[in-house]
Amino acid sequence: MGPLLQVEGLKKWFSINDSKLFRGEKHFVKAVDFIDFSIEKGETLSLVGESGCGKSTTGRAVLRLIEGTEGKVVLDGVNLYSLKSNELKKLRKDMQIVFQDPYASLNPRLKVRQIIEEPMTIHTNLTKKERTEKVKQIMTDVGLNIMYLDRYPHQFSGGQRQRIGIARALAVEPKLIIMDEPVSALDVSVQAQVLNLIQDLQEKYGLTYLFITHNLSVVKHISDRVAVMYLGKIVEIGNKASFFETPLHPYSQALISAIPETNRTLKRERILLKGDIPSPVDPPEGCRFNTRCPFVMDICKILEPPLTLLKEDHYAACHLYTEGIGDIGKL
Amino acid sequence: MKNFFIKRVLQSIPILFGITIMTFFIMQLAPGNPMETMINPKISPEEMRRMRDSLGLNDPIYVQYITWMKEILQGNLGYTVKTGQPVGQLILERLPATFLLTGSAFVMAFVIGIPLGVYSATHRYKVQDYFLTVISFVGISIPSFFLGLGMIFIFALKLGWLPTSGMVTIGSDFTGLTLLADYLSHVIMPSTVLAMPTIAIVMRFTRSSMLEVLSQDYIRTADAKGLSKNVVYLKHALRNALIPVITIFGLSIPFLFGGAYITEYIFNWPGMGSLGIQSIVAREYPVIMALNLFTSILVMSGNLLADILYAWTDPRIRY
Amino acid sequence: DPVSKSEEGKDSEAKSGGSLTVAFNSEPGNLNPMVYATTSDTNVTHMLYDSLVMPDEELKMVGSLAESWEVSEDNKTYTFKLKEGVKWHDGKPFTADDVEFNFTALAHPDYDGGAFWRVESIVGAVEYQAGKAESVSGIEVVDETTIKFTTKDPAAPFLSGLFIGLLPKHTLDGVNPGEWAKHESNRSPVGTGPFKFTKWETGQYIELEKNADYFKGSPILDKVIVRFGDANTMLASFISKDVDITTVPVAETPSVSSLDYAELVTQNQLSVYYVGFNSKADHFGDPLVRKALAHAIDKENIVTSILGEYGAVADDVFPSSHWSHNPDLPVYEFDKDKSESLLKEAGYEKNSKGIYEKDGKPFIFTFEVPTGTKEREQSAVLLKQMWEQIGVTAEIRSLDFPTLVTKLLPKDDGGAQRAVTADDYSAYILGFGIEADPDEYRSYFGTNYQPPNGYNFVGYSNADVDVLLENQAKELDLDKRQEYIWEVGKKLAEDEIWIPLYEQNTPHVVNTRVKGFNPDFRGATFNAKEWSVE
Amino acid sequence: MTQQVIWEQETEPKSGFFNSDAWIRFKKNKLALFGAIVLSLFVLTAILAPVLAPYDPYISQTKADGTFNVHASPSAEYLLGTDSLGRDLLSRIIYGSRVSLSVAFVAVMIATVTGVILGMIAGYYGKWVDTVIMRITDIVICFPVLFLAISIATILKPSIFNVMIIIGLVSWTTMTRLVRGEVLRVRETEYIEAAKAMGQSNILIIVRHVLPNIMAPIVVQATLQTAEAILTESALSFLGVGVQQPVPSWGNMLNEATSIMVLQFKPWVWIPAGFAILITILCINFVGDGLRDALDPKTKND
Amino acid sequence: MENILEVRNLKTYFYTDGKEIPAVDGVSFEIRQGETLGIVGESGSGKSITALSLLKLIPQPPGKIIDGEIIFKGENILDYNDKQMRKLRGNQISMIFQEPMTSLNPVFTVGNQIVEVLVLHRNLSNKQARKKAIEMLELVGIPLASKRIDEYPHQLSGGMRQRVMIAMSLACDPALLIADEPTTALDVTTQAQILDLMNNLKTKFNMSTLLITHDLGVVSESADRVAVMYLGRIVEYADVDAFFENPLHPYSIGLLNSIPSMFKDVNRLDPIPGQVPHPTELKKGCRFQTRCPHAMKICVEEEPDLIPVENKSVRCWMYTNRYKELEGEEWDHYSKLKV
Ligand SMILES: Nc1ncnc2c1ncn2[C@@H]1O[C@H](COP(=O)(O)OP(=O)(O)OP(=O)(O)O)[C@@H](O)[C@H]1O
Ligand SMILES: Nc1ncnc2c1ncn2[C@@H]1O[C@H](COP(=O)(O)OP(=O)(O)OP(=O)(O)O)[C@@H](O)[C@H]1O
Ligand SMILES: [Mg+2]
Ligand SMILES: [Mg+2]
Repeated sequence: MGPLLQVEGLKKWFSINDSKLFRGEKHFVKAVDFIDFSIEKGETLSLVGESGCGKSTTGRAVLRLIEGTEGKVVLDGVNLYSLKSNELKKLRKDMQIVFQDPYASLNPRLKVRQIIEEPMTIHTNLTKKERTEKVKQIMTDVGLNIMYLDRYPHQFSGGQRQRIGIARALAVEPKLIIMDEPVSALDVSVQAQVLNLIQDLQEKYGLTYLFITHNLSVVKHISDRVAVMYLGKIVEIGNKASFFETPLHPYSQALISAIPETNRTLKRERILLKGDIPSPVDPPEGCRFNTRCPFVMDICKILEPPLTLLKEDHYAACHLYTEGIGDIGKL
Repeated sequence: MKNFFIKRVLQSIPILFGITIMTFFIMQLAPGNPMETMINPKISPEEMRRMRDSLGLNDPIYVQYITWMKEILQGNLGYTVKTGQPVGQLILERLPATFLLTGSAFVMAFVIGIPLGVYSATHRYKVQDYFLTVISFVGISIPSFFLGLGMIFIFALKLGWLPTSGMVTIGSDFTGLTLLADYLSHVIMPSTVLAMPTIAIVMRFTRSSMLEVLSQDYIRTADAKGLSKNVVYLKHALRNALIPVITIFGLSIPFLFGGAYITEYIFNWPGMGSLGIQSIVAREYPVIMALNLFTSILVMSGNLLADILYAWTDPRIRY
Repeated sequence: DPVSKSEEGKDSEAKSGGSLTVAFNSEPGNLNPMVYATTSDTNVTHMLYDSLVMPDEELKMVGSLAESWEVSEDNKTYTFKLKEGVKWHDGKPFTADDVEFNFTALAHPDYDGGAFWRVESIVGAVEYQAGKAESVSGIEVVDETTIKFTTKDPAAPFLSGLFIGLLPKHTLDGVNPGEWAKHESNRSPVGTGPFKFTKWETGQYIELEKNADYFKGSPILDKVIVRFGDANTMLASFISKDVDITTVPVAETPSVSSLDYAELVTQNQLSVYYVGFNSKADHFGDPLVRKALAHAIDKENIVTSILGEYGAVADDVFPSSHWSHNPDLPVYEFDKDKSESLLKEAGYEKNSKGIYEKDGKPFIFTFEVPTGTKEREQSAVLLKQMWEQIGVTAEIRSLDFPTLVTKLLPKDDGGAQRAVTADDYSAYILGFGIEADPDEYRSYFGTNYQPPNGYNFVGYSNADVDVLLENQAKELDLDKRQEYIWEVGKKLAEDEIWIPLYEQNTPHVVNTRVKGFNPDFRGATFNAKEWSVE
Repeated sequence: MTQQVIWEQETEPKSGFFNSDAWIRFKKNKLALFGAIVLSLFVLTAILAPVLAPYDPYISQTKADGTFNVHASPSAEYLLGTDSLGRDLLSRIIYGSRVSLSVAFVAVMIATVTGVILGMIAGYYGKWVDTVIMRITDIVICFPVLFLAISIATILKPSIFNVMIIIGLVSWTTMTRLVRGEVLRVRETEYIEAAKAMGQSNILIIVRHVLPNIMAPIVVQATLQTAEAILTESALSFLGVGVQQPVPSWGNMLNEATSIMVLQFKPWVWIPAGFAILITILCINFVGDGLRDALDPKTKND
Repeated sequence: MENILEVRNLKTYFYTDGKEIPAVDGVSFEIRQGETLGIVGESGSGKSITALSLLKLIPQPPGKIIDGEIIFKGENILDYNDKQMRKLRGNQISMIFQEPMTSLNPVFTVGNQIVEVLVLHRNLSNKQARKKAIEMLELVGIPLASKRIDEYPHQLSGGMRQRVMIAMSLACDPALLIADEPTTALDVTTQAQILDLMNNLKTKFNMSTLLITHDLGVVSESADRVAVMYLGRIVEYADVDAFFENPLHPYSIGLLNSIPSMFKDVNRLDPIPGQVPHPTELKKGCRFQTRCPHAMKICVEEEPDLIPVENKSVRCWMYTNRYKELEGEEWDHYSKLKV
């Protein structure tokens, strides 16, 4: 059996309406630009990158919540991009999403019961009673007191709301859950609670996660594999151990080194990147990272490096490792 | 910016078109035509028929519409049915008066409304704020015809401070400053009446916009810089607070023109509003349609102006 | 007596000059008397133009621009001798050519200003209008100061039809009468009248100055300003002394009566307000029913409550101060019992709700009330109450005048006029008046004048009345004509197809500094020449 | 499962309207509360009109001599005097509240329903549907309200019902724009995305998720439009195309007072109607303002 | 080293809905010349209110400084009038806020906003101020400063804006810089840049800094001393090295255990249970009692003082003699909370 999720050549360009009325030029935000990755069943793939690099867009395009411009998303053998909208609706049972903002992602006018029940009413034929039973069970699973069945979201704290969001995602027993920064908005102590929960649920239900975040410590803690995005491209993808031991892409190295650490015994050399992330409307030629890369070479400004398998289950897209150009010995 | 401008103008063409169609439609549905306001036993029905024919009133609607549009596109707004006056001229004669009235009302609305709104916002929870709030609601709540008549009664008849109606003192031969003073004394009451609800709305809007802005982070930044309250309010806050108020610019234009119908009527103001009322009563289609076209163009230019102002005050918007 | 005479003389001498502002409620559409003259137009044009003949206070025609005239034996030919030395405001002389020009134009095929009826009876007018003739053969210029009109048949209203302001040939010569409406002279007129046009500020006022060379003698005032605006506003302007003369709504008269510089002057309008019925509609075909409704009306009370001293009860459809009014007519007293017994006689029974019904149809009808005249609207409300008292329900439907017209003169789908049916309307309230000649009633009551051929929208048909109406139109002898018309009035009252309600006079308020303001049915400004100010 | 600890709130939040946050916030706004109370009184008056009115508002009162008792000044017999046709003004004010309030209410219902439906469609479906609806709205907005109202009034014969329709027809545009804007805002929220992600149908998304969340601005706007509707009705009455005699509405009663004579000599004719309008609109505005604050999620305390 | 700022028993309360919210409730600390004090704590613990109190920028109503002393350079600025305060703000004490996106006025160019402070406090002419502003922008590492000075905030990236904020706050050479979560809204790579910049500038200007953050990593790397706040109180106050070596308060320990570490592999995190209660909910006892694994009866009944333990100060009964006396009398409040 292949991977649970297989994404091939996914691309999402947003066209921006500008006022160049008579010029006929169209401009695009190349939010996601031709990416490939796959997730095995029961695995957690983390997608990291800086703000605006296209993580959320990837997540949404994978679920076809926004239509990808190009590409293929195969979930459990079915290409989502070949389905008609009603077929897709049926398949939504298998894939769910949890959002970053615990305040915005729950309809403030619905009770917790209704929120968690809703996917069931769409996808199952359970009776009202059965549904209520199930809601109670899920609430217990995510650590919510079943006494709160009839409360509204605003009567909960951020952490509890995030639990409700997770419970909603779980309600129809999906195969894949996309977690779009589920803990970024939470305080550290609550974040830890929710991370634990996410892990526990994965064990219990054998869930597969696409975990989107910008927090590398969280990535390190939770994922099996890690993909690093930069300006709409995946620049490095590999299993966690290998990735954190030897990050290959200079960008990944910079990212890791930039995390402030409480462990004061370890003094690290910090790689400070220059400047800011360029605009996705017109990204740099060649390697997209070349404007900020400490190791930039001439070739980087011309040729875009392909994502290459460099170690076992560890790919990177960087000319440093292209034979004859960089120094492969660095590995 | 230029492109934006051109685009907006082009966009308004279908709207204008729609306006002409809608006006025409309404006018066609209205029972009666100008001839019927002239019913007279001495004019035989046969003659009436002839007259209708010669005015094209017996043509199918779409033919009438096309004929009318053709003329409009050639810059000819037609002639009044009953009296044969050129509509374009009629409106042009009325235009300055309406501009004077709505213009002064417009200026009043913003010149009075904005400072009061700012004052109210910066005195939130204080007596002054509550007072202004109630006053502004009263301003919104008074029917304009009533306010108008009341003002005439008090300021013109009882106190004798202001002329009762009209735009100039008839038979006077003022020039220069005295003429200006004469205009002012005539315009002050009608424009106050016309502006009243808008003053109140601008004030309420400025107030809430100001309150919103005052809770923004950059105001805290300005405070943290050690700037005085006045600089914070009038430089940092007001400039931002005015941005949403600009939308009222655009919206208030049809409102003021609509209000002018009644205000002009009450104050015998020789503008387009009183012409409008007369024309509707007399079923003078060409006038009504031309008036409509005119106000619509004004309204749209007003909105365009508001957009431009928007871009001007808000550097985040660049078209 | 000599004292008062000398005083009068002193008055006019000493007070000569000055300017006066008179206000009306609407602005003239144009100042061409040949193009749809409305009251607001004639209020101004009366001061600018003269007509060939004009009515005197008793509505008899007397000469104006005509010095004198003779009627031939067969009552068909009128020879007018014109006044000499009359000049247009621009100095050009007025001649018989001007007269011919005006009346020929009215028959021009393209003319559509609504005054063709004035020349319709002239020989050749119809032919000329149809394009079958080069000129109107019945109009003949004899010499510079003599002109002759020939009618096909003796036509009683013909003379009064000549009461229309005359335009100068030299400004309009060569202009197709169909285009007159658009001609610029409408807004910068030249006439022969007592005042000359000086300026027109749209929406504000029209200014006239005196014509010192006026052939009937120079006016006293130097300047007359005509303003227009809403009645209340104009009243306010009067109070603030910006306006010298204005009409006041009846209800407003108390507000000026206390002013020491105000004087109320009444203008008789020769008009009667009435309720009309669609004789084809349910209930109203039966004269008994109409009479029953008439008996239910307390006209006296309406007049005292609404009009006070500016109104009078009317029992005749002809205005009481006009010679056509017959003082001896059937009168329907206010008598509710009589009403009810008449209804019963007509076959009506009171139903459980206290409303009369016949053949299962309750007596409920829609009462069309045009907006625009406050007193009329108020009367309608009172009428409704009065009819309710006898068990008849009128549902008031307010509508503006043009809309009411679409009901009275209905059109078919193609836009052509058609006959009135039972469904078009039931009853309405309106005012009607004599403008120049009672012949106007023919179109309202003649059987042949039912829509689409006339204004008999009540569908009245009475062979006797038809004959009488046709006869009076041909009768030039006033006494005989009066007899015919009195008979018409009597028949109409017997059938009560219209219920006359009241006559309403227009109050004007006049600043006491104004002397000589004396409006009558001919118009408020008819004697502007005599006005003066202190 | 590891320990999951939830901080237990001591009291269960009470449910029901009078315990809702919105009501608690609303209650605190004294002006709004005052407005709500006065309005309720007015509504009550309207409902109980037949009980409260001392006379039939349609009947001209007569004097002993049988003539109509017109323009009688206030007295023990006629508390607020009589009008130009001798009808009891107090009774007419009371009945007028029925007419004015129901005209305003129905008109606003029409405007609201139209506006909400169009705005929702435009905002939710976007694309050409949006373009078409919004262009039409733009067109209607270009017409000054009164002009449009008078024009339509000439098409439809004046009657209470048509006055409702007219006011409704000229005032839906604001609502449409508002609703569209709100829908666009809500459409972007994550809970709508979540609903889409779970495969919910468009209709149910609109009904369950969009509509309830834009109710607050709709309610506020509708409230404020009610005030406007009362004003528009009175303006139409002034121009003679509003509610027609003999039916009393505050608008046409005030219109009767638009006379120098009445202003000057008979204040009892205009003061009650004028104040009825003024106070109602004032109160509606107070309530609307209060609702705005009470329903605004931004002012929601956490 | 002398104390540039001493805060004694600062209490800032809010009054809303008739309730009293003790947002900052008796906070004391001091900052020495050239030193960085880090304040950490979860959301709602009163960090920002503490910072705003120092500049007397508490929105009033609903807030009010009801007690305490803020001694800046030897003077209690709580006695200052408005005018004196304005002279201080942006000049002696300046502030950087969390959101670089919203903290700059969108309708003025960044140059304009920097020039404004200089003109106000340094009496420079516009021209001189502009020159100085460009210098400042260069100093904070904005390339092409003379061009960027005329740009509007929205034309700059988040990191750039935060640099502008820093340039603006340093323009008048303040004695104390208050930075309220200056990097929280930024990406890690940008955060690293900004922290680096701040560290450099601090040494360069020998400036005292109050650094507010909820990221213990940031404190560890940038502060000299640290104060941990919980519900309006400082619960632990220590030198950074000592703190991270051996945190004492159960809350500090819990915080450190909640953070997934880059250098330790743990299978499960060990979070503090529950969440921060609302400040109005606690009437007596230790504020951390509801989440403390060591809570006892005394914790519920009486609130401990901030007491010196080793080289730190801690607000916890565990480190008192009374606790030792009471040992064994463990209270089961905590177990009650388990679901
Ligand atoms: N609907 C849209 N229209 C146009 N551009 C968009 C749209 N949605 C996202 N973008 C752009 O696409 C790019 C990627 O956005 P995305 O939300 O995927 O980033 P992200 O990695 O999730 O960032 P963050 O960490 O801030 O959530 C950004 O530049 C964003 O501005
Ligand atoms: N304007 C206000 N009105 C009422 N309470 C307020 C107000 N501002 C702050 N508070 C309360 O004061 C307490 C402390 O808030 P503060 O902003 O200092 O927290 P913080 O530690 O800065 O949190 P964060 O990390 O979220 O910025 C909070 O409980 C908050 O509810
Ligand atoms: Mg994202
Ligand atoms: Mg904070």
